[in-house]
Amino acid sequence: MLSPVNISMESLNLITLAPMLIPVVGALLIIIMDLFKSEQDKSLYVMISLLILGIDFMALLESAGVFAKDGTVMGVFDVMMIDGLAILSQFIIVVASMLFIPLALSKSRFSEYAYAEFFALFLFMIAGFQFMVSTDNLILVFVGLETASLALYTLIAMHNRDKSFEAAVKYFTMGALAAGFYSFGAMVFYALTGSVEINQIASVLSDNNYADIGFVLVGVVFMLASFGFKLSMVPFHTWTPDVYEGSSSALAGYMSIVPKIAAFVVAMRLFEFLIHSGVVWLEVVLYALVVITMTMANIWALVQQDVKRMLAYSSISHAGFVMAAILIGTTQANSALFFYWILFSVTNLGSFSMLWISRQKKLPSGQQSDHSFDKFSGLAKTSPLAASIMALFMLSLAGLPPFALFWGKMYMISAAVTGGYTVLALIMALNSAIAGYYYLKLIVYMFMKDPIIVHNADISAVNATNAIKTIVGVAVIGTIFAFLTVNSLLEFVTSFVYNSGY
Amino acid sequence: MELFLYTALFAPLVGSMFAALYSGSPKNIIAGIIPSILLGVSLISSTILLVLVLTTGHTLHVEMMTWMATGDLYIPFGFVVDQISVTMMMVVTLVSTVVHVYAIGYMSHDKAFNRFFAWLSAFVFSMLILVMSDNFAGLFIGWEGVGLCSWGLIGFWYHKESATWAANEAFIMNRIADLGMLIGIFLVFWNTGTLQYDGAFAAMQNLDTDTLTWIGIFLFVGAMGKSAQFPLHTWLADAMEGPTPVSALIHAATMVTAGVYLVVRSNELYALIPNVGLFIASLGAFVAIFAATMALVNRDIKRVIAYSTLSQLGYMFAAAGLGAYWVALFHLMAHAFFKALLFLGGGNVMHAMSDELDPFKMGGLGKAMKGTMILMTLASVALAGIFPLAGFFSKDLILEVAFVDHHFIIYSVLLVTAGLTAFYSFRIIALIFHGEDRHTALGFHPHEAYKFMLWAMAPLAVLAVIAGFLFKGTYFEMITQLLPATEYHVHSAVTYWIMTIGTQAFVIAAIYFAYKKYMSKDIKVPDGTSKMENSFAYKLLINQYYIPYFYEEYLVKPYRELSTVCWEKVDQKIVDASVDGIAKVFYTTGVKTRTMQNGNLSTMLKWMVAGTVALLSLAVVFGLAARYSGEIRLFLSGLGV
Amino acid sequence: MLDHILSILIFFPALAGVLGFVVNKDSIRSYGVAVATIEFVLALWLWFAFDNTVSGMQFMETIALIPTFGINYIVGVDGISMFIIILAAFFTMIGIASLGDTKDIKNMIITLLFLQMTMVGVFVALDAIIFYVFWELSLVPMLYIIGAWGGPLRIYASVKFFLYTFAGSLVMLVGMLFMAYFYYQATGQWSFALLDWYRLILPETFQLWLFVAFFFGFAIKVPMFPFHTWLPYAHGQAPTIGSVILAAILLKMGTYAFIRFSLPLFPDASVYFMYPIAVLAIIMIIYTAMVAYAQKDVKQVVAYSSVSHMGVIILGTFALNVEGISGSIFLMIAHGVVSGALFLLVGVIYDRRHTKMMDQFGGLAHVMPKYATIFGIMMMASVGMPLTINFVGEFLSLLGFYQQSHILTLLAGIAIIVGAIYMLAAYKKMFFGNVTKEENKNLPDVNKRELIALVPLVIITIWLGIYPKPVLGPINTSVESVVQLMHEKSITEEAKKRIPNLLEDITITKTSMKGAH
Amino acid sequence: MFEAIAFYLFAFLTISMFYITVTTSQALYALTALAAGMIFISAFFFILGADFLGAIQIVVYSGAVMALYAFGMMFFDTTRDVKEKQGNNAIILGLGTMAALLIVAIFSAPIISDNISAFYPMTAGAGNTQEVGMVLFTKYLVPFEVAAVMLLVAMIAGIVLAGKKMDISLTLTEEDEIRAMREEQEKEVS
Amino acid sequence: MEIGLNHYLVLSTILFAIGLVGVMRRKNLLMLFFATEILLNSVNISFAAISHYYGDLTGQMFAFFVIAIAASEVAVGLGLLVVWHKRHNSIDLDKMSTMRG
Repeated sequence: MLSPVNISMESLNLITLAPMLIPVVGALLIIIMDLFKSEQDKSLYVMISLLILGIDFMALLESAGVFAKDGTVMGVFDVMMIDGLAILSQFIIVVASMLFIPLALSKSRFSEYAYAEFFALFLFMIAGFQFMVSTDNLILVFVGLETASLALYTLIAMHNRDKSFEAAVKYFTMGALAAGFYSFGAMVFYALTGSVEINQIASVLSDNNYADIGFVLVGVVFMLASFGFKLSMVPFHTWTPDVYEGSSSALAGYMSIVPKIAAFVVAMRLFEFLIHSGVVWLEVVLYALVVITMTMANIWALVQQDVKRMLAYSSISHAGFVMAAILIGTTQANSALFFYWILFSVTNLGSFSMLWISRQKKLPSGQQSDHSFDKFSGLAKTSPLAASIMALFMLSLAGLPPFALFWGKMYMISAAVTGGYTVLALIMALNSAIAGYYYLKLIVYMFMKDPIIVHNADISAVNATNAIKTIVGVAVIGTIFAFLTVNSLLEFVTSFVYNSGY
Repeated sequence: MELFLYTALFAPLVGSMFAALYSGSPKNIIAGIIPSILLGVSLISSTILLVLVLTTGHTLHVEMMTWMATGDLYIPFGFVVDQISVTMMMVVTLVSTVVHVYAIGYMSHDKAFNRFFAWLSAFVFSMLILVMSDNFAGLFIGWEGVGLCSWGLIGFWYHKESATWAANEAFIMNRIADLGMLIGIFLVFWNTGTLQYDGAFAAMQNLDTDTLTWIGIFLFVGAMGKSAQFPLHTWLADAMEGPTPVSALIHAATMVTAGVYLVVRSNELYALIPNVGLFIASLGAFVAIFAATMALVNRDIKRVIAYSTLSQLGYMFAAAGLGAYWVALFHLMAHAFFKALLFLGGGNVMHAMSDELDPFKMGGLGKAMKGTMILMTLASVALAGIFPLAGFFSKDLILEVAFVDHHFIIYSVLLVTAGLTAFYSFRIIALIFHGEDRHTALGFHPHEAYKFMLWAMAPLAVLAVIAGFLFKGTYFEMITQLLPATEYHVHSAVTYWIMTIGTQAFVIAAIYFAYKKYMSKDIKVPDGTSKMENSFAYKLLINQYYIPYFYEEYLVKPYRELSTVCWEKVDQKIVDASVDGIAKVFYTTGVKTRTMQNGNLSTMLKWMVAGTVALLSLAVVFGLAARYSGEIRLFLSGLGV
Repeated sequence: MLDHILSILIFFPALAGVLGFVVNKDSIRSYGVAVATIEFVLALWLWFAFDNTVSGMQFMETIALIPTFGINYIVGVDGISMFIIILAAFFTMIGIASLGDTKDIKNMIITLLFLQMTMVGVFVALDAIIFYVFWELSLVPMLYIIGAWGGPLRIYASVKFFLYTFAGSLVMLVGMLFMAYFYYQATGQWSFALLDWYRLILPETFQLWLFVAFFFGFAIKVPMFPFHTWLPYAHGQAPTIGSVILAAILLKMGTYAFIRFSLPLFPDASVYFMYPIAVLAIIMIIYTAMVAYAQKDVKQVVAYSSVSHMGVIILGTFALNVEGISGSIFLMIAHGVVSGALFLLVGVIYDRRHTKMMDQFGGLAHVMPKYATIFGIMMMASVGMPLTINFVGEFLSLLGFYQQSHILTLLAGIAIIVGAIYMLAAYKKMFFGNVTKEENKNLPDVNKRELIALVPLVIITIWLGIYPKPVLGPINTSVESVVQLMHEKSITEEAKKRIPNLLEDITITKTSMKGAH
Repeated sequence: MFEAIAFYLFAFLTISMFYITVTTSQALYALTALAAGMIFISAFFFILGADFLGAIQIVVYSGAVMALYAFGMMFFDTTRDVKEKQGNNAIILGLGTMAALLIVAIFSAPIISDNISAFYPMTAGAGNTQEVGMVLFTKYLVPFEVAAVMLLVAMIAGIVLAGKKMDISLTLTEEDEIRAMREEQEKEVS
Repeated sequence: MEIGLNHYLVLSTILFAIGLVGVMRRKNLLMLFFATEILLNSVNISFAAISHYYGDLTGQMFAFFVIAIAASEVAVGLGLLVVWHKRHNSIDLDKMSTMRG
């Protein structure tokens, strides 16, 4: 017979659940509000979401405090795990969400923002990501991942035009396949170790001395494939440009940051111990994946005619760049990952916001797509400020000092150098040079060409509101003055990563 | 005394700058007169210095300021007035003054009168720097400075293609030699630690012969360029494109002798390396006869005189190479006087003939231009070396030197050259001033030059006559305080007399022959039909041994073509194309492989599965290899791997 | 104020540039000139306050930036960098002053002011990352200047310029990070401070690799053969002001960096690579001179001549002795002045005729005598006429390298021949002969505005050619300390032999020389 | 023995059902085969003693999911013959078999299970459902709740996407038209 | 003949491969979704088997959640298909390639 279970509330450590529960509650609140009075203005929901995320942020600060005091905390039957990685990534998730959600306050009206459900799903998605990163249980990872993904597919589709449906369907289908891969991978690990907790998996595997290396590798392959999909590693990346193009710029920008950091954290938890245990195969394969992803994505970005697609490929390349951190696996590299991603968020927030600001509902004649390069031709003449800001973000993405992303690049390459991956460091550096070309292409269009397309209105203002401008302003300041924050950021990130044992 | 030194040195500079102020404005006679006066001042100062050096034997050494100082290198602007430099200063200032005054008349109709004087005075300044500097670097300043001024003056009539071409040729050829000079200077510095003459020569006594030989060779290469020695001689004849006063001053009296000056100045070095000296002497002798032969047939007065200059420079080098530095310097001085005179006379003729230079088109000019005729004849006699004019004392001395030192080949070459010299000199004198009047038929109306121009030439004429017997003794006494005082005396008096009289007879015979041949009534303007003109020897000589042709065909053209190849083929097609190629590879890869993203969901899914399968196969290979590692190792060992 | 003069020098123009957005378009030129003049005066003040006898860094400032990772804002100036800073300020000033009717002049001037910030920054930075920041940042204004105001191929040229240099410097960045890592390994602390790195003695193999990494960044910037092909495009397409700044200052970053980084950090590698680099330098000198001779566009002639002269600078740098390095630094300044002036001169004729093809000219000396004169002076300076600024540098560079290799110096010396060939040929084509083209018959001579820019350059060219001491003195003092440092740091026999030990020398020749000063 | 027979029988059945699902061109067949395959899978669950799971499988899959699909089929009108343009089948089959073979090559080896310990062991005597409930509501309480959220998300998503409101796309409508539309609506309301 | 864990694993693999084939082969989105169900189901067999052989309940838990996930995916997937079908009257994925490159 089963013995009754006695559980004390203290041992549950419910605080570990707080940050995730807040957005869930918030989402429910929004749904309930919608029940009472529907068709309310989007600004209401944006503000409520912001407030909820603010509370979430406070809760995160709380758990950060706990972590700083006690180190890694397990909670709720050891399913929840609050360590440095979880906190850092949640910070990124929540702050990025806070910065992206005001983009909903666009001048033009778009379908998705007419739904209260949009904001609810948005918050659910955040909760899903938060669950995903703050556990080492593969089941919860899976469930969190799917919660977030399903919400995300819907958010994409809610943009409500053909391209966004197409994007959502593509994303969804491939996501389903990736989910299959994930479960298969998890099954293999479970078969090997009898556990679905990464800690346990690691310890059992090392007790076995990796005797069943073949099994391990099959599991790794499926995990790689599934996270490769999430992180858009070549050749699992094919959804990225289409989905970015299909969804609204605001959401595309969001997608380039938040889902990936969540996936990075899981990938880090999962692959790091394997690399450290000397699974040479993984090292080699990751090396190849990283290099191929960086390089090929850059090469494809070269030939794009649409800025958003170009940025999509560029984000693939950046992801490959950051994936190198997992390959290198030192504390510096893992810190560099977060460090890089924070700075990347700031810059990408800016560049996608700029695209969002210039989003027209009806394309003028001659313009092939929402954000074709032609559209920005001669922008410096019509609205120099917008052009300068856009150029700033492009330069930052290209890794030009002293703008934000340079510091991330530098630290990451340094991590590669320190970790003994000299050739990788060189490849990373040269890839930045290739990338320079397509970022420059936009600058060339804006500053060095004459306008090609006749716009009815100033394209830098068609969709601009003060809220969006504020966000852009934040991104601009963040990008330019990043060097002032680099030190504290670095200290903060490193201490969190180091104290989590990575 | 330093005041005189600085006055002598800087007066021409002031004059140059004064004239330069007017260079933008139309002709102003002041721009000619002031520089001439200032040069006179310089001449007087030089004379005072000469007197000082002569009477007291003291030399003057001043250091004006630091030029370059870094590391172990220390180069000041230092000037020295010793026996050698004061001689040169005298020659330079004297001839310059004369030429300046002469040029006021000669250039009076030229639009760019003012500019001319700016350049001319600048040249004098550079030349003075060259001869007065107390170190190699300062010498090099002057060396390049005179090159620059020579460029500006040869190309003075820059609208003429030939003039600018000649200017560039002169500059570039000199540059080739300057490289040698520069290397020589580097060698001196790194081996002796200094570039000051005194310090460097003192240190050279302790160096090994090989090093010294290299130094000697490289410095001499520099001298070869400036003094237009074979094979860098072609520029000198082409340089005659410049105004005649320029030819007189630069390409006869002063600049071209800078090479001789360098060798004389470095006598302590060359004394240590007699082999190089011998080479210099041989080259000098060769150039002497080589140039003289070309002068025999040339149909351009100025070019004939230019070749004669070249030939005389050969004499000087022969003397210097044989260690008779004072003799070389003496000939340099004497030569300056009569050659400048000759040139200026040539200038008068040119003026009279409206810039016509072919002596065959002249004839009988003596009637109209008595003064010029007398002066030029005097100069030619001096050049031919007839007693008691200057040429006799200086040139015959060189023959003696060669004889006494038992270099009989050199001696005979020089002797033959002496005959040739006389011949070609009087060939042109005869053609120009004597014989039938051929010019009237061609529409020329010659007239004598301005009086003051003739008077300006007078001092040179006087010196050409007296410089030899009057100064030789004094000069010897003075200069040998610094240079090796080698007396060259033929052992027996009989031999001496036989030699002297023999030479004189030979020369006079040559003159007679020239007169006889070129005063005849049958002289016509050659039209390329006569038998002589078709002979091989004539063609060889008139084409300057085909050397300019060779340079043009085998150096200039290939360089030009190679340059074009370098640019169009190498730079654009290889270097740049490979850079662009790298970029293009990336771009085309992008264009070709972007079809992977064909927008079809099925393809995307296939890519995902394909990626997984690829990874799987890698995993399986690795996994199986790990599982059966023992067996594999066994198998491989069985294979003997 | 003197304590912060370097920061002021760096950021004053940038701040002024930002404020410049407010200034009315019609008065922006005056504003620009005023700002640049103030900056120039500040730079002169720096010179005035500079202590010539001190060989180390002066006016150092340190502000912690990223202490955890060893990156700090450290700036300082010594004899090597000071004059280039002054030159940068000077050229910005006369560049802005000589700007004619340019479209979007406001953008141009603001861009120039930003460019000035980066230029000054590069030369005063004493922290590798700060150096890198300014180094890279300098690309952006230049990109804009070429790309927005350039000729028909401007976009190609500007992008090529940007990407080429960018690629090179990223390799250099990897090298820097490596260097910092070695420092970390040796001391347990991260540091990118150059003065810290100077103290680090690296094993030879590491030196070789790092040298190569740095080399890519520097060599492309210089630009050394075979990385030079961006330069003709950049110059060919850039507006006059762009070419002037590019040639006068930006190229010097590469050679300066060699002296600041490569030599003192990797003395053994410098010795090891001395011959290969010298060979490259010689190819640069002769080959590009030949290419210059084949050009039809006068600006390209000047552009290639720049490459050729940079070859001499490189050669002097790798002489690894005081004479050569001092010479190469002096030649940097000299080449800056002369090539800057030549580009300005080309701009003068381009403004009038809107062509740079030499066959379109001919006989210009008749119609524009002043122009011809100034051009002639600058040409002769470029050719290396003694008593002009270039000669001093060239002479010292070649002299220095002669100690290392006779035959290579002989080959390099061909520079003075081939240099004369292309320059004289170009001059002849443009200025000599008769005026054949109708359009050229009534060209106005240089006007006052242009003279304001050109005459000071002529004066500098001759003044420093005759009396280089005020510049050469401080350079020499600083270079001596660099050479001594290299000698002491070197570990291989070969390097000890090649790099002179100045302390030893003092007893033998130095005293006598010093006495003569 | 019985177990082996059952295994092979159901394995054959499942494989053939799923094979039909992916190959047939009749959507109805495919659906039916899928449902059958699912039921056969639940048989494995029962064999393996996971009764609760088997029940869930039948209820959720063969019940709910299949009903949804059936509904979808009707909606999309895909009951009749579905024409699919087939590309290169060789690649597809190749990749499929490759994947299978590769994994099988590894999976055919026994797993070393020395160090494996059951963290949530089955308790003798307790029914499967009981055991599952015990673990589910202690250890897997959080995932369970998250799954609930997930289902809520799915529900909202389904409602939103299939809802009528999606028929009018604000994204594609010009601002002026939207304004006009809104005014009209307000008029209707009032 | 003992049926071991490996048997189940191999069976699961084969089913998974069939699912993969279906995913790659199907052009009709609805039927493509069928194939994704096969993928998830095949894994469930293994989970149950492992759970059985190790005497550990985690596998069943995992399978349970997989079923939940599969169910939610169906809901969202069908929702997406519905909107698409409304506009295009087709659920053929070949018609869905407006974005490419």
